[in-house]
Amino acid sequence: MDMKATKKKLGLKEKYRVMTRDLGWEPGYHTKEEIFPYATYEGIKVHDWDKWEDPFRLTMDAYWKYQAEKERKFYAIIDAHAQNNGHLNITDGRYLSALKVFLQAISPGEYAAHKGFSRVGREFPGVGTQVACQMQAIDEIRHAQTQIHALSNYNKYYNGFHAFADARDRMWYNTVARSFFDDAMSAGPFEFMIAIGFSFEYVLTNLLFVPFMSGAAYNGDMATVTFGFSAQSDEARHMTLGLECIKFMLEQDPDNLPIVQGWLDKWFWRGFRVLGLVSTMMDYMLPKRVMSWREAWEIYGVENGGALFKDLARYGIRPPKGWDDAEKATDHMSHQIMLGLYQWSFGTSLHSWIPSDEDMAWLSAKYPTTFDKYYRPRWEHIRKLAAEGKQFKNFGLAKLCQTCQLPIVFTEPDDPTMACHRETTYKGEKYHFCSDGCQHVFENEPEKYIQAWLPMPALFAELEGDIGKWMDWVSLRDGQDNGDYVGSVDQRNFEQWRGLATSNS
Amino acid sequence: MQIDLRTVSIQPLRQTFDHLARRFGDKPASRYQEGSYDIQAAENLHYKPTWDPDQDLYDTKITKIVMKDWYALKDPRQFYYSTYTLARARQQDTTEANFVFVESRGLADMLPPALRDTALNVLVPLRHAAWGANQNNTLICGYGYGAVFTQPCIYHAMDNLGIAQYLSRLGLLLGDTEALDAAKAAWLDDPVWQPLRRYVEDTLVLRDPFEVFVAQNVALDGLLYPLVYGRIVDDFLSAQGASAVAMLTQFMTDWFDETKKWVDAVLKVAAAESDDNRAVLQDWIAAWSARAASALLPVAEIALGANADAAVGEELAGFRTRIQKTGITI
Amino acid sequence: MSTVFIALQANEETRPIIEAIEIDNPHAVVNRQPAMVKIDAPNRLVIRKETIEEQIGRAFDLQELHINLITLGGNVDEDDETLTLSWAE
Amino acid sequence: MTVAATKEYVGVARDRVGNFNGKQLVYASWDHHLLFAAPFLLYAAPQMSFRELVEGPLTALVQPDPDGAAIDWTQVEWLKSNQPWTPDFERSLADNGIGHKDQIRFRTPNLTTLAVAA
Repeated sequence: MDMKATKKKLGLKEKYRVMTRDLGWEPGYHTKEEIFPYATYEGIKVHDWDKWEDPFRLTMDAYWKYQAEKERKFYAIIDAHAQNNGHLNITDGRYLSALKVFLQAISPGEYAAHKGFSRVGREFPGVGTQVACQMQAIDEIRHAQTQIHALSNYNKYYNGFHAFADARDRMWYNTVARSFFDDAMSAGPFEFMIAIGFSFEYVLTNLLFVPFMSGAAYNGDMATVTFGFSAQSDEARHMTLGLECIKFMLEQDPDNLPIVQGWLDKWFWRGFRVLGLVSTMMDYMLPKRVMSWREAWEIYGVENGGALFKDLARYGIRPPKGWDDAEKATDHMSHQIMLGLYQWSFGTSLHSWIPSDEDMAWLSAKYPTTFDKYYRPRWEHIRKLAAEGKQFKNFGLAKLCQTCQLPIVFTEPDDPTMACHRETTYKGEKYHFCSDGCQHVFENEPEKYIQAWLPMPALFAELEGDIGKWMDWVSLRDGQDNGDYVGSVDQRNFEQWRGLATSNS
Repeated sequence: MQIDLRTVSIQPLRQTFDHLARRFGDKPASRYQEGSYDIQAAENLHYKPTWDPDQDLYDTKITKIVMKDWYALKDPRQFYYSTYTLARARQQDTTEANFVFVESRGLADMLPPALRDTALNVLVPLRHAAWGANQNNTLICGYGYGAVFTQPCIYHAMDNLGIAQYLSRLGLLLGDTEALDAAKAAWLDDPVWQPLRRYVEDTLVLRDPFEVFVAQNVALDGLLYPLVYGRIVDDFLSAQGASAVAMLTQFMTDWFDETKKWVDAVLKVAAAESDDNRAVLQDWIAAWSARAASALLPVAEIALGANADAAVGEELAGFRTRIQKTGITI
Repeated sequence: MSTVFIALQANEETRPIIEAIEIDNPHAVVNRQPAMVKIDAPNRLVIRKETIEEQIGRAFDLQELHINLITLGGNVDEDDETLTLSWAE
Repeated sequence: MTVAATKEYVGVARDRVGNFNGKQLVYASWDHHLLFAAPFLLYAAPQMSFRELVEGPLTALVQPDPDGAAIDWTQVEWLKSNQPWTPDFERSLADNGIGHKDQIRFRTPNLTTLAVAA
């Protein structure tokens, strides 16, 4: 028989099928339940794993080739950035605060996603799903590492970066992102996919990476632009995986719809709250701004998210429950969070500041219905206090939300003058929430959320409220890492070094 | 405004991150160190897993191996994502060139049919075993503790997938899709393959990540790779004129030489940690390698016939010598 | 009507790819932002290998798009010749 | 609702009163005074009198607000767990029924300096 004459030319889809999907087999010596023990307890019914559609059909040869090319480009820029004092190219030292949030809160999330996708890359019984998740697992460790490598050079010259590993586990604002990822990882494989693969990747990461990275470009930070866009190129695959996964669940069995809808409601709201930090980075921490949080929300939230939910309507999916509240919060959240960061800045490993007249004019133009009315009077009063030598520090610390763990800085959806007070009692204990969304999440699974490690109560339980001891414990160096940018070591160094670079003296 | 930043000489405030300075002193850290040490959450884990409420989200107690510091299990290759990916991309270039060479010169068609069949019969079913290895390494990465120990496992898992795909390409090149179908049928039903399939399925129900590491990366791979790719492909098939096959499996040979250094380093450090660890490792390796040897015997017989028994025996002796160097005697 | 989009890094490698996308999708709108080009289109956007090859004068594997891709929106369908983004109408 | 899990799933609440060294947490919030970004977190002994809480930490904390010095504590309207409520200043937190992690709110309808710009 002449093999050559009969050899078939396989198309991309068929080639991928034989090279990947066909590797698995029906086990004979153990049951599927023994090999995949976590696949059913969430109640998701899957009848045919072969119906899984692989959106991008990358085999390992192509993966290595294209990813290596991305890596070569990335590290060439990072090396040049370090060798040429690229950190002095940024528009202003204030910008560094955004990077500090990134390294402390977001990079550890990338690592958690890496672990989570490794787990689900083993727990799903279908080969197509497993491989897609494994590729995401290896991509996510890439993101954690490229971010650490890109920001490593900043750490050598500026404060606030040095203790990111300690801050990840102990710093109050970082528990927001930490608890989000812990929540997803403690869930079953299907919920994890909705949490990270769908809600976070598809609905929300564009808001994190795309406008913020354009902002980094505006602010002369090529290191961050490079890791951001380089990471986001993997996200395109990840988002598609998330969307594929949700369609797969919905197509497999009608009983899956209410479970999936419940997860969408939950994870949309959880993700929206985590992104509150990003809204502040965009509106306040970029010295030169590319677009406001509100504008980014219009494009990536309303337009893109809207299109997505319209598309999913054919399966019976409706937009997530918190959608309208999110829309209402969009004009307020960045201001509310920045006001908090400023008054608690003695306890942050990043600097904050009072917006300048120019900043306030921009904020007022971007938020015409809210900034001047609600937030300008507060900032102007804070500025007056500072001018009198009485920098506003709120030593009252803060009530935290049991679910999202943010300080409860948010107001009623329909009354921006009224703080949102929500509480419930479960098994004799009081719990507080920042919103209806977070209260619903708690009430659906109270046994889970009562376990939350809340950093502000812990300060009292473990250290009797001793702020000095607490600073040592989170590796925060008082007078260096924290406080107002104006008068900080970072400001002094940045301006002095930049002076050296631009003059001959 | 263009600033000539190269002309500025400024003193850094510090050389590295606090957690690396605590481990290695305040000196510039390598990218491997920055990207690996202490990057897994360690404290104040928020919720118990719903998939097993008796575990913590990151839990050192799910394995019998006990380490004071899991970050002691250093990868001697110091692979982080970038160095790993660049290394594999280079190997992929070579492999691609080898496949093109074999294909463009029609070397596959020049193989004596008996040898070609032997190559197909031995190698192509192994793509399913490689898939099992992928599953196992993904599990170790997912549930093992500490990035220094676990990140090489996701790289290893992707390598296992790559190997399964190279074996698939080899099957397509030498025997078209029918070869893949025949190999899958053999893997599922041919008595020759059942001991190995059973071995793989037995490892898929293990949940102690370190035992999975031993059963897969130490015991099975430690015998399979030298036996199949060394003895059968590079020696036996090549000697009879089928060196084209060896070109198509060069990746596997090189890969095993590289990765076993990592596997040995992990064993050595874990065994040196305590007598208890050494005893556990010893039991695991003894049990799993004995099973692996008997599972591989019928596979070796496909190519080596009556000589298979001696071949497997020699590989097992070689394996024992290798393991001995890590401080573990079997 | 919903918008699908693809965003690519703004560099020399993507310039001809973007031109090819414009040729194949006259209804698309090209937005140039810092370091990024975002292409929006109502409901559907098709990227063709052949058109890109005509622009760059060499063979092009559609998977090469991954190197400079930033993000996209829409359901993805990829085969050897085309990559299509679409929303259900 | 119960948590979907592979086996019985029971959480341990991290912030039980027993973990607070004999003291407790109390939250306090001044309605419509959002210069203070979130309700205050106070740490107090249950035996502390309500007056001590108000005249001590609470009075100190509200000073940065331009209305802070003008509060007449005898005139404010109080809420506990979002319900109207009247404290007894001389009695302890415990005797006032202020348990661990309870929140009190206070209203000063005449003080509106920073409330909303015209």
